[in-house]
Amino acid sequence: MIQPYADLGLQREEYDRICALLDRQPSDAELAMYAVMWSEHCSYKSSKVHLRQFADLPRSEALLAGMGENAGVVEVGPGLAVTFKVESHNHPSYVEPYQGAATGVGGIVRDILAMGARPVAVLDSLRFGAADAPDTRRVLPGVVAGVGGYGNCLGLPNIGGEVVFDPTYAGNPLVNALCLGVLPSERLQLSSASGVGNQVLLLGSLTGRDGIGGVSVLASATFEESGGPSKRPSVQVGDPFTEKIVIECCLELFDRGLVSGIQDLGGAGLACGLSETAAKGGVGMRIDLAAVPLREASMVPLEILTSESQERMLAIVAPQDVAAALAVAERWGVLATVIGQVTETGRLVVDWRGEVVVDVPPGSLADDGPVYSRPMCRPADLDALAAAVPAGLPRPVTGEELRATLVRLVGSPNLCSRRWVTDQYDRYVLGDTVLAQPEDAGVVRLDEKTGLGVALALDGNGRYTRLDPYAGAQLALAEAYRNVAVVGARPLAVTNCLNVGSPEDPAVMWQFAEITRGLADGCRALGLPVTGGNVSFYNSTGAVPINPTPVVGVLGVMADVARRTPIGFRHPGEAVYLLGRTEEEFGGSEWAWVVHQHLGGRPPRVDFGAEQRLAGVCAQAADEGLLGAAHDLSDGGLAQALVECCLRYGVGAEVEPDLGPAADPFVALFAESAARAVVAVPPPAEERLHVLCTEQGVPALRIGRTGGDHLIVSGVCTVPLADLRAAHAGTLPALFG
Amino acid sequence: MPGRIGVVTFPGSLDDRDARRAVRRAGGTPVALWHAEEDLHGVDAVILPGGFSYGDYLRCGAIARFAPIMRVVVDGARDGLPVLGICNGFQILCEAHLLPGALIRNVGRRFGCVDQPLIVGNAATAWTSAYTSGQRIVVPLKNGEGCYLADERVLDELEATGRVVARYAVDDEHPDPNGSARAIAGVCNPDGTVVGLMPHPEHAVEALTGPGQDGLGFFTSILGAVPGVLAGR
Amino acid sequence: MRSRVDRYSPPVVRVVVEVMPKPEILDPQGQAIARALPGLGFTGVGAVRQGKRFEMVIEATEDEALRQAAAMAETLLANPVIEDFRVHRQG
Amino acid sequence: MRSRVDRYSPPVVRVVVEVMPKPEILDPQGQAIARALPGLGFTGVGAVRQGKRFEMVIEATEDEALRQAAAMAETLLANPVIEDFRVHRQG
Ligand SMILES: Nc1ncnc2c1ncn2[C@@H]1O[C@H](COP(=O)(O)OP(=O)(O)O)[C@@H](O)[C@H]1O
Ligand SMILES: [Mg+2]
Repeated sequence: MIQPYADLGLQREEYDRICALLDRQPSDAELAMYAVMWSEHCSYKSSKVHLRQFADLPRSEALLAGMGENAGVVEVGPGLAVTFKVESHNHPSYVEPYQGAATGVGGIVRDILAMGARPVAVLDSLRFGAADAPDTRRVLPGVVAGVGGYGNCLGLPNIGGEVVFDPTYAGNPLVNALCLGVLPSERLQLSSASGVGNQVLLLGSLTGRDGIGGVSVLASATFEESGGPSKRPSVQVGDPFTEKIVIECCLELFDRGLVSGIQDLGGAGLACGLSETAAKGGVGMRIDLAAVPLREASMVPLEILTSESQERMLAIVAPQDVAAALAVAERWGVLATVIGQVTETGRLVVDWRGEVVVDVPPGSLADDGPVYSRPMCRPADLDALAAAVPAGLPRPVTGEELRATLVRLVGSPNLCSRRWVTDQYDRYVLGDTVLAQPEDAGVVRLDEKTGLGVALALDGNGRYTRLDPYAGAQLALAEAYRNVAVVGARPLAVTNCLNVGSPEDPAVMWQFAEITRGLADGCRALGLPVTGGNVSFYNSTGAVPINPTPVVGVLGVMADVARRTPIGFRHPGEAVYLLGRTEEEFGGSEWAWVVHQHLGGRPPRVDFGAEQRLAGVCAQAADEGLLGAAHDLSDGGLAQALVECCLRYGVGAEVEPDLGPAADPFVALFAESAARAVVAVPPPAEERLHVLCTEQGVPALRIGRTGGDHLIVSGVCTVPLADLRAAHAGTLPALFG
Repeated sequence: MPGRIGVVTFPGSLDDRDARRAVRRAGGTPVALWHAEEDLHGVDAVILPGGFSYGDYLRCGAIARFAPIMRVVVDGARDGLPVLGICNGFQILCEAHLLPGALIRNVGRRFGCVDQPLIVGNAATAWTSAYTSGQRIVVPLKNGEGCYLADERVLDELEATGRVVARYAVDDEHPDPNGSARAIAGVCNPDGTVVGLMPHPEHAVEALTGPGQDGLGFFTSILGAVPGVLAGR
Repeated sequence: MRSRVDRYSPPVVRVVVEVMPKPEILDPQGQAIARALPGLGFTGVGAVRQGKRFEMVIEATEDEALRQAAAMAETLLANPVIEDFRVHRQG
Repeated sequence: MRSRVDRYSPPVVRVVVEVMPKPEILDPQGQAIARALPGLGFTGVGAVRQGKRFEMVIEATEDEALRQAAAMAETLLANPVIEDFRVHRQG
């Protein structure tokens, strides 16, 4: 019999390998499991060879668990660790924005839970087509409501993220969600099954026909005989309430030492959970599939095995602990069922109503998937793009032109206030949020007594990465790093989500290789480990791949969160300094895009040494309590940063546009050079700041003073804060209601 | 003996830990109460915290209202036990008919999280004595279903008898957050012992993590009102 | 659950409970829909009200099932302060 | 609004749109209710599903009103990815 391997997304060679591994034709259920486990999504078959660079980075002592686990774990204080990871849910969010985004949050939260951590915060990085495109009006409100609906209902403060508009994402929005968790170091859980005779427990929702998309070919083949339904929903509906009680239940199981291994069930469902836990533990498992509680009784084995029903966890429990574990689940109202046990056979055997439907070595599913070195080729248009430098674009010259440009940029979709979005997110719940939107990084207190806490930022820039993927990835890293540094934290670890087009397109594959190389080199330069991440391929609008978009998350530690530096000017009379060097850098800039719809040239230069020195000054200055405010410079340059500092608390500023080498006020205001920040300093602390900057070799320029209710660029323009506020605040409400 | 204030945890309660912290910061002793137990553990007052009990799936508070603990909370409240319902807790109190009216979806039909200025309407309740009537305070407001409704007769009566505990201060910078009738943010029973409040004072008890400390007064008020504390002073 | 019900077939009734906001009560969702309709080319639509519909399967005789459903509606499914309800057999 | 419609009485039809989650789609709300019922003394209730009910008044002939309502359901009232709908005259 010919099996429909191609309809399942398997290549002929892959199918032959399965037959060889088993020494026979696979059963339907086995074939379905291989198809999902060897898919790009689960096996990372196209990306593996590139991602190795991250694993090869020097490991830091603080790293308790690195790549390969559900999420990396870093120790941040004696006996206290955090775990964090970012993941994409792009395609589901296009099909059904609310549920796609909601289940994206749900999925990453379970990854964090699986490490033994209590989830304590989320961030979300969102990208949509043009702000005024009709489809954006369909997608954005749903995505935002979904991120909020799920996170709010779980009681997780949302402490940061991004909202970016660009036509490149019109048919393919990006929804990347990050979750942060905290755990006592000794509670760290691993996703491996061990202990022959230990019981396999399924916790959480009923298993339904969710997300079995691809393998439904097999299911419908089976169904045609029985006359059952053949159309399968590919959309999953989130149930945050169930996730909330599953979280509380699992945390109690961990605290009482009742589980020896735990794994979340997400992509590829039980197929993935069972084979990975068994393979990691080097053990076998015998599963009675009929014990799995179902939403629809007519489901067949391959559907049960590959169902991606949300809000489920798999726990390995010693026989003597099963009763206690079930009692904990009952107390929280969580459905819990023993579905099998760990065996010494080394094989994953699945029974279904007296019949063996699966009998395979678990490692063949989890580890022996194909690995490809896909062909790569530098995109043909890259030289032309690089040659189209922005130098020739008409620039604002007069004071009035500069004022108009400033106001226009402040109100442009990528630079305007995000409050329409962020007001839909609870930032207060749990009572430990020290900084959240619109600050540069989210800051969460972990220890009320000592004030120990962490800072997190999530950044990316698809335009920079389009122009130069290597530099673009590094700029994303540099920006997230800088955002964490300016609040006063010491950067400690990196996570990332790499969103690109199809790996079968050599040009995309080249971009991907450059991105990973750039990120790995950047992390090496900064001395930071990559603790985990996610790859999302096949992102395109029509036939055109999206601008390659690495989204990078950086986590930093603060010994005392009370010393954080916020972005807003709070007091008049403080000196305003610009730290870092400004160059005439406009390639991929917001100005070129907004004013000229231009994308070309080179992105800003990356200098990790300069980033480190700037970070050193910010951290030291925060420790010494020198700064009234600090804000990093990124999209929109100095002008945008100053506006944000002024609008935060309604305190204006007067600044000199003459920044030495960048004497042109246009360059001074709008260039997007990296490794820069503005800070406000009370006069008595100025001298000390100078000393710090000199010691570290960070250029520091006193550019003005805070105060008043205008932003004044001396000799150029004077803009009332009220005008800036109107421009800044009005854009998203006008677009989205 | 500092006042012992019970905080109920329902499945899906989210701000229970924060309410306990607020009690502690105000100088009281928080006592965790479990929804499935019909036992108040001798507490002096009870807080029903914010969150999404049972996912708020049917109607906010509709399922939590039937939790075993609510039997003793309702009986206690009828006998003078002070009860504060915050957000979801307010919704539960309305569903349980301890307070009049209902909370429906915000007129803007979106969840909103803002630092909300309020005007204290009645500083004589068990939970607001630390304030003065007419005082303006800023407290986080975060909900999707915070639009307070009751029929006109009930509203008139609430106003006439001073049972509007707090109102949203609406001005140019602070638009109406949810469309509540007569900008009502909180109401109380005739004795002023049972208070329902949509905003979250427990998130305004320290400057580091809230918009300020304006919310602390709700917790110091009750500690001043309960017999345990009075006896101790 | 459903299949168990189907398989052993004790008396089983499919019941519908409809819950609507009382006419005098503000209905922000219905209003928002009414406001959105003209923009989508639907004119001539007057008031829109949004309520809830529950479908359930009850193991009981029809009378008993309807009685039970009404009791559920009264205590749980509807809030009498703001909503009215109606119970009927499905079909 | 309604009164205006009544007063000048052009052809006016009361239409109902019922929107229910597709049978194979998870319905957390229905589930939560089903789980709560036994605690309230309602046993013997199998599956519960929660959907929406819209009542509206349309100025048109009956056929035209039903056609319009179906179009509204498709574009605005229901989410065809996860929900089914049914349109009928009220009464
Ligand atoms: N989708 C979102 N979710 C949560 N916070 C967001 C989101 N988008 C933007 N923010 C927050 O809004 C603020 C401004 O965003 P942005 O200008 O992109 O910051 P930056 O340029 O410093 O990275 C930041 O605090 C950011 O974390
Ligand atoms: Mg920033």
